[in-house]
Amino acid sequence: MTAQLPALQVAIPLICAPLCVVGRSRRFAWWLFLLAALASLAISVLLALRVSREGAFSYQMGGWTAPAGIEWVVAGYNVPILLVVSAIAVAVAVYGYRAAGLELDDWHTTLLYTFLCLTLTGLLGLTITGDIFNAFVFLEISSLSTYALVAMGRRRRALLSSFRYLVIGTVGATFFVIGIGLAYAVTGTLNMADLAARVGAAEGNRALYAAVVFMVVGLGVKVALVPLHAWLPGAYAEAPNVVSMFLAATSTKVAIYILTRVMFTVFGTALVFTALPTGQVLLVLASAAMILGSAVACFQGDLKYLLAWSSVAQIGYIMAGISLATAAGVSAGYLHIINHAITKAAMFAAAGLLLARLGSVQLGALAGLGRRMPWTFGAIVVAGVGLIGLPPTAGFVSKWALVTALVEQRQWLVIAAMLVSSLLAMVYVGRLVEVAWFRDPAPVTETASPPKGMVAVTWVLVLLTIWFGIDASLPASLADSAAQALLGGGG
Amino acid sequence: MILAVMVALLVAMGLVLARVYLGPGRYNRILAVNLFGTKTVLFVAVVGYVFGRPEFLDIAILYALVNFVATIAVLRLTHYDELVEQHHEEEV
Amino acid sequence: MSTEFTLVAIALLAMLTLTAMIISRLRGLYGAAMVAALFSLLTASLFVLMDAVDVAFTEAAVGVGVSTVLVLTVLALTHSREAVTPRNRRLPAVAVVVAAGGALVYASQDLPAFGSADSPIQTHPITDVYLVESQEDIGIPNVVTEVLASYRGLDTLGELIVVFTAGLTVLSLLGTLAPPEDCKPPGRFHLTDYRVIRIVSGLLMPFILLFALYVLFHGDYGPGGGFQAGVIFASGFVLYGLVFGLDRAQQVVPPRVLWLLVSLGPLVYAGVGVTTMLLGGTFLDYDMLNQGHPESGQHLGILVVETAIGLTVAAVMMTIFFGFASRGVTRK
Amino acid sequence: MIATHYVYWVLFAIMMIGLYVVISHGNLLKKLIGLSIFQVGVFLFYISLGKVRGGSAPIISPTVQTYSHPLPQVLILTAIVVGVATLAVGLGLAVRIFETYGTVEEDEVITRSATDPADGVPEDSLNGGGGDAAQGDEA
Amino acid sequence: MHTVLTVASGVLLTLGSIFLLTGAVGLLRFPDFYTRIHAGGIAETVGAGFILLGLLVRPDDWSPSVAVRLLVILAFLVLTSPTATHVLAQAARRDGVPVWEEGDGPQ
Repeated sequence: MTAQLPALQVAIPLICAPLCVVGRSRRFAWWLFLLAALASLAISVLLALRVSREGAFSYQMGGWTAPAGIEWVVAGYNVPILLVVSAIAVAVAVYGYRAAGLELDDWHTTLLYTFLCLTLTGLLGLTITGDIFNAFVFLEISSLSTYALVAMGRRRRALLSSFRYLVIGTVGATFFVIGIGLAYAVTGTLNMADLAARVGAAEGNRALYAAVVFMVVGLGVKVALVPLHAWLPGAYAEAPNVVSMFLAATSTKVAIYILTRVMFTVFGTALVFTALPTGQVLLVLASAAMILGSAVACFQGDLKYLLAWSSVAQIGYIMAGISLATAAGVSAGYLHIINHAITKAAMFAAAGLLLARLGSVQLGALAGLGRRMPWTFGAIVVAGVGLIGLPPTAGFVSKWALVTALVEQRQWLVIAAMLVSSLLAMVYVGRLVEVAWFRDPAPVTETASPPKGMVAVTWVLVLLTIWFGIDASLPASLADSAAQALLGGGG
Repeated sequence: MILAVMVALLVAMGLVLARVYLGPGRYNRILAVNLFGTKTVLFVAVVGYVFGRPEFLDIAILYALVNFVATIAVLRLTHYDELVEQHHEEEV
Repeated sequence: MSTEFTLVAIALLAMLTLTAMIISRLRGLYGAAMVAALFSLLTASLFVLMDAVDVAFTEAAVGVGVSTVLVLTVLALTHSREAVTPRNRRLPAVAVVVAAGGALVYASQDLPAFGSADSPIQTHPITDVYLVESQEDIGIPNVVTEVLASYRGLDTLGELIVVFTAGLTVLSLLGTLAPPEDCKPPGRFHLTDYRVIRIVSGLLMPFILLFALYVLFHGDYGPGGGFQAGVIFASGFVLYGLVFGLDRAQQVVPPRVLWLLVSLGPLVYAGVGVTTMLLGGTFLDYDMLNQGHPESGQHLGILVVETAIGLTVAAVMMTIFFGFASRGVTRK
Repeated sequence: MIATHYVYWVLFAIMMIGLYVVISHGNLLKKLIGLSIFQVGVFLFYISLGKVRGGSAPIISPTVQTYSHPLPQVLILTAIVVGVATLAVGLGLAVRIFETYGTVEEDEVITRSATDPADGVPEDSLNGGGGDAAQGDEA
Repeated sequence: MHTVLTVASGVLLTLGSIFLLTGAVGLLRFPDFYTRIHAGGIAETVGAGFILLGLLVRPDDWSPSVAVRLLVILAFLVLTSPTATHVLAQAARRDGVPVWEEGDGPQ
């Protein structure tokens, strides 16, 4: 039965989605989403164990051998992503049990879980597939369900955010398709491994160069790399909080993964980083993202917008590591993917607690509440320390790895940008502290204390960031094997 | 011979295209698009003959069908307001 | 033969470019939408010319049948007239277009010549797998159906999920299933003065539904398949709803049933995959459905899968249409 | 070069016209129309990659020797369906935006969003109760 | 027999093409909606009928399945095309689309 695990990884959430609709009950849909998330987590753990035991393996869909049929590949480079996505899904499921109902009516809550199942399907499929067009299909499943989720936000601005995301996202996806088409025209195949083998034979082909550019730009939109980040703040901040938590932790991370997969294992470092100046360009953009994201975050009056902009900066860190194209750099990037996913999920979870109690996360509404809600604000501060990258949090570990990798390559300017960004992060986290503890309490009609499940999930995530800050052996070993699998050559 | 028909169809398509561009108003455009649809039906049928696979006439059938439904839909949906009013008048 | 092709292709491409430019220049959205319908018809003709009959079939159903009708419906709902585009938007647009277009033209220098038989695509070993070996492994003349439903059956499952998601999203946004209490559809709007339409539509209805079934089951031998059949089936009901009133169409297919049908397709499709897994194959390995006769297993699998697609597509298209159309009624 | 690549260039031009419409126009519906032109250009590009001169549709028949490649056609079938699904979602959003803001011009939506103090307040009804807000704006 | 059919097919196809072209020219040149729908609608249906019949009697490539399909298309066009133009004209009249009279400029 273990041979079937890769298919089940995606098939279970996929089947749960229509079942949610058939059930037509909020409670039933929640159970299905929880089931899908738990099953995905269990399967991804089993897959991770198998990969660490036997190395990479593939699964032939429909029984057709690879280039003719679609192939799924499980290897060191996608195991960490599968684990992160399904673990966050479990956290979101538990957290959402009470949180979703706070913002949505019964009918939309049912749909919310259906769309979450679909997003999970899309993200997991995107991560596990070894066929580039299949990746596009899963990308669209996750994007389309994400547009629906964002549009469910309580404020009417959510509709505009969703629409902008739809237009920008579709243009990005179409760029990706153009890239696939150009690569297909030159190689005649869509299978990633087969493509990698044939790309070498077509050296110096200009269509292939353009294919790389179109794919990087198209996926750059999904990654929200500056200057293609315009959709991100609105989408994260206006979505219902459960959705923000899930998306901020997973969707851009999966996009970064597929970008690295395309760059390293499909086209190869020789083409992407030696023949083309991709590395330098991405490093410049990553540095710009770090500074811009953190700087704009400092001026936000709404906690969720602040967190969304900080995501833009954190994506810059991850991309900086990956665009070094060295083992240390890619490993640091992966480490930061894992750590930032947990930290951001914790942050949005804490914001959700505030939303549950106050109905708003405008900074003005939070004034002086630090003493009245020590646990909630404690979580925010600890996670915030993680965003700045100070010990003893996980953020420190991955930033340290990143700095080491950058020093190795003598990228002093990027290090300077990182430093500036971290200082700015200190400013926006400091501003939260200042608002919460050093201002006069605003007259707030506080509702009952937030549901226990939500608090528990928040603190589990917060403690996880601390644990990974003290003992980083698990994420570090995952990240190292990912870097090894990516740079070891061959899809 | 069939090629000549094809050329005639293409020329006619071009003329209809000009009418769609010029309008004026929605009715001229609906009419022109409807007629363009008929020409596409014929074009698809004729292409089948020219390229030696006339069995693909199914496509032409579908075009004819869609063309009709779309015309009705456009007329119906863009005139909801009037239809509503008219209906009320009849009831009174 | 070859020169004929070139001439016709050039004529069609010229008209296509012209229509695209007209669309971008037309201020009035109504006119733009109508020209877009024309654009889609021209595209479909080009698909036929380039031997993509199945794609032309879909484009006919989707481009004219679905897209245009939806866009025009929304135009009617939003009473939209385009404002003048501010100049500050033009410069970035031109920059992006020049950069992307330049990259494409640069790339085209190393693209294989159009129509060449020795391009990497044509010489790749999978070409033989699809065009020759498939006839022994599966034995269905329409290779596009084989590749779609079997070799790349997973993509098609994904496509079905996308359709499912779109249907749900429209429901979530426009909420036909739970319409707000205060604006019930007033009902009884018929095209009463158009007796001709009622008679002709009545005559056509059975034919349309029959044609949908034909397209579904004939997809193995000619252009067509589940998706196209679903759209045709839906268009039959849409016609019924247009002519005899939305409420009566909704009586024939109540929302609750529609709802079930929407989810049934993905369940059946994924169910086939799970079944083949239980029978010992991989996901969607139809060989397993008939042990000993992989070929008939493939036939069965493809048939079931195509039917599942047809069901869900028809249901989703109807959902979307009713969603938009009843919006028009409830807004009053 | 011209004789062998003209099809690609025309299709690139069509893609770029679509892309230009998406970026330069502020009307949400026009953006969606532009998006579909952009996508159709890409679809045609794929199909043109699979075409073989003198070939025929890939439906096996004893009278035909050369066939165009079926794979691009399969991919584009999928992509067309994805495209129309996206269009439907986009149109649904546009209708809701019109009902809550009273316009489908992006710039106007943004101005109303920025100037309206009520914008920070959650919408009461999720099921289209926002139609009233639109009238409020215009009054 | 073969020659007779070929000639007949040629004549029908030529007639059909002429009708289509005149219809299209009329659609473009006539001054108002009603005259245009007259030119387009009628010439179109007749032209399409002739072309389909011309294809039908063509002796090369003849096969029953193709003939049946051609007849279905023909029946379909004859049924739907006049219906659509009829409804269109009626809707236009009710909507108050102006009628061109002698002396008016082109619309």
